[in-house]
Amino acid sequence: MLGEGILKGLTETARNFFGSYVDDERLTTVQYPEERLEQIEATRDFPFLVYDGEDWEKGMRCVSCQICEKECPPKCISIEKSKDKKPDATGKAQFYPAKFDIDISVCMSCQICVEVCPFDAIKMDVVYELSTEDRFGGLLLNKEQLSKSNEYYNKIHPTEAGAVDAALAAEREKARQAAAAKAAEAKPAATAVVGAAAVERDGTK
Amino acid sequence: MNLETVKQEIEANVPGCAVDMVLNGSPSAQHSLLVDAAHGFAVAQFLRDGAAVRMDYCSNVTGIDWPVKEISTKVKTKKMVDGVEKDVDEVVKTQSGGYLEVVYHLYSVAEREGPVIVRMRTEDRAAGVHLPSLTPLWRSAEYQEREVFDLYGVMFDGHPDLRRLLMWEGFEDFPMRRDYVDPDDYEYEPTAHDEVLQRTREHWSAEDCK
Amino acid sequence: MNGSVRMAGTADQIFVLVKQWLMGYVPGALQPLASAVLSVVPVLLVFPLLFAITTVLERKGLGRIQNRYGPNRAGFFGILQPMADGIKSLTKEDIIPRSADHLVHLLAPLLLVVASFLVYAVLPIGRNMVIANLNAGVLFFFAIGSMVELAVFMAGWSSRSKYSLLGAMRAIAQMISYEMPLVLSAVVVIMAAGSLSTVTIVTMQATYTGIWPHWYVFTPWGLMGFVLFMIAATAESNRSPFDLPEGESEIIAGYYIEYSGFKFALFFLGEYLGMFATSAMAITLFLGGWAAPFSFLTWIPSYIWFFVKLLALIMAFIWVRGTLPRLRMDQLMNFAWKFMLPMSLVNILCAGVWHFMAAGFVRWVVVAVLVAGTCYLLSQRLKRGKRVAVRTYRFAS
Amino acid sequence: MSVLTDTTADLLGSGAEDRSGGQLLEISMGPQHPSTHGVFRMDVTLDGEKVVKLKPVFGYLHRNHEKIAEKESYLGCMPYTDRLDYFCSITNNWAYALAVESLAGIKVPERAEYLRVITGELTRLQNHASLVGFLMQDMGASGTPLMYAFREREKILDLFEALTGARMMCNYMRFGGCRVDAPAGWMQQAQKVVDAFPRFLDEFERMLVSNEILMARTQGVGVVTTAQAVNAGFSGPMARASGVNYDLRKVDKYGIYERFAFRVPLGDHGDVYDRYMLRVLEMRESVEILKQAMRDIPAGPIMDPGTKIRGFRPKAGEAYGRIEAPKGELGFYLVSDGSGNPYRFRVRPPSLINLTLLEDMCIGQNVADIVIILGSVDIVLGEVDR
Repeated sequence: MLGEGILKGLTETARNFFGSYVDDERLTTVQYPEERLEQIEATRDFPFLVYDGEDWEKGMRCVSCQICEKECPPKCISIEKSKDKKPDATGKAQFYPAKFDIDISVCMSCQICVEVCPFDAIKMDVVYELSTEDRFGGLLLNKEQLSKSNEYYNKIHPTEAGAVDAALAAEREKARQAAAAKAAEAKPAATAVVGAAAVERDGTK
Repeated sequence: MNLETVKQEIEANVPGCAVDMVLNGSPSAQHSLLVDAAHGFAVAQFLRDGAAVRMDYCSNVTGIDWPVKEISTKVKTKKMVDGVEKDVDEVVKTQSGGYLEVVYHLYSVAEREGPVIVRMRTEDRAAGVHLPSLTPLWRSAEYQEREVFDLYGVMFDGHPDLRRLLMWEGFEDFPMRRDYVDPDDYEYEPTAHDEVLQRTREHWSAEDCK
Repeated sequence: MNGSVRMAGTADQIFVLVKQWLMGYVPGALQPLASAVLSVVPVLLVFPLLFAITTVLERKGLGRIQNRYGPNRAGFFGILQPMADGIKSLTKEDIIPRSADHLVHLLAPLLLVVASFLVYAVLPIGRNMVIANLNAGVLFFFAIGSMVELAVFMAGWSSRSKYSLLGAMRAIAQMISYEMPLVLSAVVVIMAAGSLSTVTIVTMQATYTGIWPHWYVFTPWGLMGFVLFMIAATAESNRSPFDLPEGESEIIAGYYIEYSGFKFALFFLGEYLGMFATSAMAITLFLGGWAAPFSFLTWIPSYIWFFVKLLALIMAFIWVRGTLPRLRMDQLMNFAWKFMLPMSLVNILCAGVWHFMAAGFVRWVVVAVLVAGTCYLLSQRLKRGKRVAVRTYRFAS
Repeated sequence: MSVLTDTTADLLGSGAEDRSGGQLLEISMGPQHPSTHGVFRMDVTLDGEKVVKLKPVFGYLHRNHEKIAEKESYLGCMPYTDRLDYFCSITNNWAYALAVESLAGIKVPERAEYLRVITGELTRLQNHASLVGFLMQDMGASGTPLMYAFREREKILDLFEALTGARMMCNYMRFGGCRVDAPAGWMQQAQKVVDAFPRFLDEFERMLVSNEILMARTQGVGVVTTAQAVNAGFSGPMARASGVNYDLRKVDKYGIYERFAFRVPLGDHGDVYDRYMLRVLEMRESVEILKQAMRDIPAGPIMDPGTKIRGFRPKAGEAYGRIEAPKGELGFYLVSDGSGNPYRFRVRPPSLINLTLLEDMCIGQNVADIVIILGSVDIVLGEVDR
């Protein structure tokens, strides 16, 4: 009979019309500024730099090795390596980035910088309300804007950050032991002091 | 089906054609057949219609640019130096490339065979860039050959509608060639660095870059 | 009891009484003019307001059909959305293509709105509530209604755009084709009522047997006539699934592609007014106009019944729009000439048979069989011509 | 009257004549047109509403992807493949990873293969669902089926986000495996989505499959015969709707597809209705594959330990890797000269090649049919223009 399929369709739309009032499965829209979706842990958008401790300049993990700059497919990272060395979070003298800019209008959130970073210094952020009125400067993030604490990293990606922290702690412990052994060989008296300092620094993290 | 048998079949059925095996050194071991341009169409026709092969499906058509490349190899030769035979390293310079290559990936839907990879090379990269078009045999080559013409500048003789596909009418260069030079129309990029920054500076005045 | 009846009667006639009371203050010489103004101005206010409400209803209804919210930001539940839209369309730039025929380009939306408003003159909105009780009311309605085609063609032609031209061509072909079944399906009612006056037609339906009303839709030919009339009305008002002249996925917006700003809003208004008018005509002809559906509900004022029925039909339009894909031009024409036209002619015959047979069960059966049989045969023919069928599929071994 | 005749001459433009000696109407559909699925243009010549000539114009989204890739490392090419067919980034990743693996002879661990199948088939589900919705949209169904499709797609995109971190630009696969393993609870979540999916398909079928208007609009429109389809290089659902029994999951058996029991539906008419129905049927088969894959997935590593992601330099040579992407045969042809970036990087775009017969399909049809024929081809301009 002509019109049978049309009637079937009409019942289906009617079912959806009423269903949208009672069934959450059918009405999936979220009223954005008031309601927000729960943060999915794996979410990524733009990179940020992790620092340990309180001071972002002192605790920055980045040692300016420039691997991410080289590997970044759209070349949105721009790093200038420092001339001098400064002690990092563990107290070891390291180079640091004199300039570290990421142009997030160019960045395509591919996460390759995170994958290639050997120092766990660059990670993916989850902020998404980034609109700005300044088309160029507003989307060009400098070192200070990019720096976020390790606590923040632990908050947004707990599982991943936990693993990173454990690995880093193990590595530092190893380094400390090696240093201690070395120190014990050279100057047995100084061991206690170095060890205490290391513990203190780890505690601030 | 073995590529060697395909080669023999072609040689038996298309008189006068020169078919070479091009071996592939990578683990994929997808070897290919290099066919001379003059007999390209006949070989392709045989590959499509020949009872033994029946490659009815032309999956992929690609161009590759091989500019002239000088390869310097050190060859150890024995030479008579002062009457004594000695091993001497000698640098031998050979030229390779200097042509455009078109690669066809053929499959057989009926026999579920493939791929048979057919390559054809142009004489050079300037004037002798003519190759026979296989579009009359496989319609699927129509847009892909247009694309190869557009990006590499290979002229396909016998193509029904050889126009640019992706670039606009009136565009002059062939962008996929290795020696293509980007036009000087860089826009200001905030994080311009290295070479990009250099070119941006050259293109724009200092105030624009500010 | 008597008091409540009088109360209900007063509520029913409240607008008529107010008008009479106001007219008492108007000097005799100005009486005709004042009467016209007092009748016309409410119509000019109420129906654009209904248009505003309908746009929200439509967007929210479509939204819910499509499992989303629809507009809910402007005002409480989005009821101020039409205001926002109105302000937006007023403040937008009014673009006239350089090569367009400026005068015709300007006149087209005006003509459309004027023509759409004119037809309300003969629509009885409630008991004794009609602007002009013409003897040939139905005829007037269809005659003025076809002015819409002129407006659409003016718009399409004057824009000097190819898409507009295609849209206008489609619109003309469609509207002329569907005007015939529209008028022919109304003829059965005129035959039954013996009058072309809309007021008489409604009054004849506003009687009851027991609690049941005498609406024409409750006869076999009336039901078929109603269905045909509604299909034709959908096509006349360019609503889905007959919205080919607009066809936003094919010819973008058809004849009003080159309109912007308030002229575009006028087209929108005209289109919706046309939809209301044809729906109101369907109500008048088949659904008893302002008459209550049951005799015990007559205490509810007549104009409320009219608007309830109108809203119900509008809802149906929205529902259909949310469900059906669009027809193609040739299919649309086929449907008009091969199904709608013969069906409405046969329907006239059936109505004739009905009048010549004695009232009773036999008459019902005979006419119902006639109508349903023709409908079935015609639809089979329509289907066979296209070889349309649900298919089954094989799987590769 | 002169005004009118002027306008006519101006509008009609071309010198070509129709049957009755009048002029033909030339019309440019696109690049900004609601139904060209992107910035695609067709120069159409019409005789009334009948199409007499149609020339597609490409390149509005051209960015020379292949040239960009020649300057990138093998790893750096991966995120760019997401942007080819931005509806199915995971299958694009897969095809590229497959080509690189074939080029360098890399083995993929078991669990990674299963993850690839699961994400790949989820991609197919969401692509086909939205395509069928778009087809209805092109037919003027005011977006209702499209919204239902998007409602389901949303759930699958949420899964992608939980797994890969991104909804559309997943950048999930690496040569030698996958980037990350499924987090805790992901499989259960995915299982729920897959189990609920047939309900959506039923709803779809009830609503549209027997709809008379839909059948009248699509049956017998845009017919392609089997021979034409093979010759024109059709692949994927387009080819199978014309009765070509060629599904790369069965033919090449790439990955681990031979382990799953699934059927390949075939069409007999090769018209728009068949293409539409084939996608609906393929979604049902994909659900079957997904159920089997989720049941059988083993534990284990997800990356081949021997593969170096950074500084990857395959031996000189070439490889062509192809997979059954939702839109058809997606192939990557890579030529390596032994350096860190591909010497030649070629994408075989199924969308573009499936458009080869667009003119043949459209000639003699109506303007309204162009839109649904184009819709049934399932193009994404990111891939067509590259």
